[in-house]
Amino acid sequence: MKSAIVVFPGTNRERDMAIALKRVTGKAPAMLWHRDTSLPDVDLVVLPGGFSYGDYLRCGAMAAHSPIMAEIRSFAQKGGHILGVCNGFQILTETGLLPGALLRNANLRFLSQDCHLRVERTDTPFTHKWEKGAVFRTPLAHGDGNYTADAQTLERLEGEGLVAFRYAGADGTVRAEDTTTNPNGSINSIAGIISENTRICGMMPHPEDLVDPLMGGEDGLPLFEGLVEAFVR
Amino acid sequence: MKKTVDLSLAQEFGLTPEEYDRVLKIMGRTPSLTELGVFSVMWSEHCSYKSSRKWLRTLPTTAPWVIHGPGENAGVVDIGEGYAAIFKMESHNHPSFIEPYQGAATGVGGILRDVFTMGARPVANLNALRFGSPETPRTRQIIDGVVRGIGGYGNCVGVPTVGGEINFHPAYDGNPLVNAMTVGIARKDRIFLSAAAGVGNPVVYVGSRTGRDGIHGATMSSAEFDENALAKRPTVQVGDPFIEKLLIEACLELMATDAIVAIQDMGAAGLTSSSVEMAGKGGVGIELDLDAVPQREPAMTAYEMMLSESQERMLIVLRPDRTEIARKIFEKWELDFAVIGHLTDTGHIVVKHKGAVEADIPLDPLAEQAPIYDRPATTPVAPAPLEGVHAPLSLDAMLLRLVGSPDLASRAWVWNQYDSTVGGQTVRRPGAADAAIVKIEDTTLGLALTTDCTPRYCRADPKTGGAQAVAEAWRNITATGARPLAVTDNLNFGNPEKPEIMGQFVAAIEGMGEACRALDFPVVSGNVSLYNETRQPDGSTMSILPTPAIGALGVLEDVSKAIGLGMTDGTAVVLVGETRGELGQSIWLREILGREEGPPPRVDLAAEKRNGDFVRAEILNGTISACHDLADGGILVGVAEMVMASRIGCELESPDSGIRPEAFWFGEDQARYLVCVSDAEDFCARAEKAGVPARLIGRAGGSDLILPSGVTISAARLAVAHEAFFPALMER
Amino acid sequence: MKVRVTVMLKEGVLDPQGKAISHALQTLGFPGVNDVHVGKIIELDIAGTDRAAVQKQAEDMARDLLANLVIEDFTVEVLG
Amino acid sequence: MKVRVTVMLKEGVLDPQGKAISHALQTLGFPGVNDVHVGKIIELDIAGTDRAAVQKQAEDMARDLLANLVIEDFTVEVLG
Ligand SMILES: Nc1ncnc2c1ncn2[C@@H]1O[C@H](COP(=O)(O)OP(=O)(O)O)[C@@H](O)[C@H]1O
Ligand SMILES: [Mg+2]
Repeated sequence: MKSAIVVFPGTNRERDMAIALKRVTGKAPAMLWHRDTSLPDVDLVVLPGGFSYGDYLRCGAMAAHSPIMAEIRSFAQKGGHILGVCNGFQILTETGLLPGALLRNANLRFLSQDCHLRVERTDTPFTHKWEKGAVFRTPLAHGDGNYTADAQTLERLEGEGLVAFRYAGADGTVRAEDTTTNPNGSINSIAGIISENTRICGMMPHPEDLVDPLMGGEDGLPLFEGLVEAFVR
Repeated sequence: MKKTVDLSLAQEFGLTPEEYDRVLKIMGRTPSLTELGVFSVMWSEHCSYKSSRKWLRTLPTTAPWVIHGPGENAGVVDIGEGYAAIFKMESHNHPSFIEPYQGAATGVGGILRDVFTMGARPVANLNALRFGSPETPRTRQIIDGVVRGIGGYGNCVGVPTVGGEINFHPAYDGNPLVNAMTVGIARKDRIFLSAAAGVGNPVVYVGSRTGRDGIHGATMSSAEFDENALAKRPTVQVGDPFIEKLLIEACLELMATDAIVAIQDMGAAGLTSSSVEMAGKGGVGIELDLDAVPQREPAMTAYEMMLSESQERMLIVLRPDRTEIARKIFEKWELDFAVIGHLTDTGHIVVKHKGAVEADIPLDPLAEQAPIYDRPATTPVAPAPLEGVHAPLSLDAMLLRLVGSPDLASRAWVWNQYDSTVGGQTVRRPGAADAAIVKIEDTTLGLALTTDCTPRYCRADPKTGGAQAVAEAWRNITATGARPLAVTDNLNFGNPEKPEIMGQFVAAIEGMGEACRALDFPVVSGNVSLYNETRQPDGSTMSILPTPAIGALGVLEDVSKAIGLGMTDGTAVVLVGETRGELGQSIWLREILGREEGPPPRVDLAAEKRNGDFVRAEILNGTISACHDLADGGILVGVAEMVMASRIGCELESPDSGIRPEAFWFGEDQARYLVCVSDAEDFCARAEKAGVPARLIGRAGGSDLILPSGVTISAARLAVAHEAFFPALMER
Repeated sequence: MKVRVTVMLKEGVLDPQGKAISHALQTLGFPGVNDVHVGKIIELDIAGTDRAAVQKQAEDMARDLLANLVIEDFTVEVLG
Repeated sequence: MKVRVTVMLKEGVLDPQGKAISHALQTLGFPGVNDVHVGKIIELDIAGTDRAAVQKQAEDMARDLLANLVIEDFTVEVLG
């Protein structure tokens, strides 16, 4: 799998992501600059976490207008695979590549803790290493992760099975009203979604920060291993 | 503002009549307003260390692994494999009282700059916080703002906040303490210093523009607080962590070239202290053209620019033929870059603005004739022995009360607002071990990091308290398996012009120095914050508890050997170290009996070293699976913390120690650890051989803490008591 | 010309900040406060003299960047 | 009565948001934009019929909670 990571001014989890990608591919991903106007030949583009442009105005709003996003849009149109994590997810919604928006966490505080995700769909390049309904642990770290969408969009997401991950208890129960299992207040406990063609995935938590037993576990690894398998070529 | 320079203006600026006299002698004339400003900030307590320097010099600062001790922007130690760790702690106490969010945020920003200015990529932040009584609404506001501010800045710049400490005491009601620590990593042959060199070399300004922020911040932070403090609000600085993040990346990119001769952050007293210190240290002169300074506000005067404390700025002396390379890097990161002067051979700082010379000061006398005071100090009175102590409640009731008390309750509410995993190198997050563990990318090395101080001990007996703070930091690092290397400190005290406060200061340093020497644990950087007092409405002043906060760093050659503090199932729990049952100044005494009395626990540095070296060796040999050092709350609280961290229970044995139960279980004797081992007999035999007291006290297993009496408390129940305090206080 | 763009959350979008302020006002002893909404104001100086053109330009900026129309509405006032 | 409280940073206080937005607008192809300032708007419904009393109450709220007077100024408009 050939991968690339986009760095915006204020991005700060590009190194974490590079470590995770290198771990499964054996090679360092290409690092792209927000002002680049072309993409290298890659299978996967990752928009990593951080505070692009300080997250001033709205998280991801200014990064969504970076020169490189025009390239990423056409990469998406050509069926390219894109993973947006945390700030990357916010950027994907701001560009309209994924629907909905991310509001301030319901408790109005930055949250940095482990959470559990239930895998809702397993026929995608991002999730096929898990069993449907599997639950895994992953860190999250964000101030604006409260996913929302209008009723129509929500209906479509749920109806077409575009919810990839939901916040859950360790036992897999999903309770949207309960902050111990749905920490940021996301609607329907939505933690990650995918595009209709299943090639664009956005999620708030950070599986890339849990890919090494030294750091407390490898629970996030299946996502990256799954991607590599999807691209054997 | 009044513009005539005279004694009364000098006094307004914080200079004494004698100091102003000295200014007149050095200048041979009445100084200009800008010159007076330069003298007043350079001679402020904050920049000149005039009350503390004599005593700071007594601290041990060398060891074979120390690369740079005090005197640089931060301390530098060799951690092996060609790497150096660079670290320092700094206070932002007064700003955090006035505007908690921005005060704390800019505190984090400032200490980050001190570290990356030396060439290090920051890899961890910690903080040491002291707040007033939790009951007052103002305390809650301050906690809320400080925690948001530390998170707001650290999370955005992408440096994980991995540790810290928090205490509450009414003595901090009008004067909270916010001490922030940053640790960075550099190749040890790529360290950047601040001494300027090369007459004619360009002096370059990078980062954010200069506004009228925090003018006279340095002199304000050295002034006692009174009820007018809130009127001084316009001096508050606002931080921009986004710009800081760009500045880190741009500086590190520039540091990978050979363009830099010297570099220094603009901290307190901004352009003044950075230019004066860089030129002074290099023994050269410096000429600044303020017209070239990037400015945020119109019509700024020379005085305002020289004293502004606008954040996120750096001063760099470049090789002249590398100026364009440097400019390109800062343009890429969209930061301001301006050549604002050059080095000269005059030995003077000359400041020009709009064609006029606004300041022309000889640097040597400015530094060499800076006031140094040997202030009168009274020896602290030894506390009376503790008497008349009895336990009013059952052991389990006292334990539940203690684990939920403000100083011992879970801090998860706080650290869950700090990004502790960004960077992907955090091996032990807050709460998982006695020191945080951060791996050094691309190596097997790990750093162990902690901050410690027990102010109630320091008030009762400053010397013992100073030693205890160092010993506890050393013990916390040891408990993870790491080798303690060096210390940074943040000495927070009251008004040094009062002999009893100066006495606390002198005694605390004496204790720290003894401990550092005995433990081979030199001080490589630090910060002093004095005048931490609040004038009360009735005219009296209230001083904070003497708080010499210690930040410490240790190293693990193989980070995979680091252990945490959670109980490991099926192991024997062994107590290492001697227990006499010292309840003086204990948390138990304060929380259960409402008394703050007696002497603090004795600090036996030889025992500390012996016990710690033994425990560390055992950890590295793989015979210890979990370890927790004993401090606040003593043995029973220590056991409960291990149980809560793992949700694995422990069945305790009856001590048969000849010590009263409350003293045995809650005494705060030093130099002790609880360890989980698979073979207690073997372990205790090895301990005995090493001259280290060790005894089996229980077995880990199940999910309940079982007291010797048979009373059972589930891990879950302990956790509920432990975790309630902060949410109940802050989310009401 | 000076322009003020006001951005508010759309009707029906959860406004946790508004809720928190409303709660805090109650506990501070300000009863009788209802329906708190929090929004953003962005004041800009736009080069130009033609009011309508400036208005149009500000609306474009709001649509493109200043507001997220999925969750927010905006209004533009040219202050002159 | 409907009340609008507008909170802006004081003159001279660094406005990181405004700076970043102004910068973004330039690169987005909106030249000629200067001096961007970002503030907060809080709309409330306050029980009462006496305009002056409501105004006064809103000012108290702004001072106590809505604005941080250390770095911010506020204005209150009673919209009726
Ligand atoms: N309490 C202390 N112990 C040891 N060194 C100290 C102490 N206080 C200050 N220093 C050292 O003095 C120097 C100046 O410190 P400081 O004025 O805080 O630096 P900065 O200009 O970066 O703010 C630094 O090298 C610092 O490490
Ligand atoms: Mg410095």
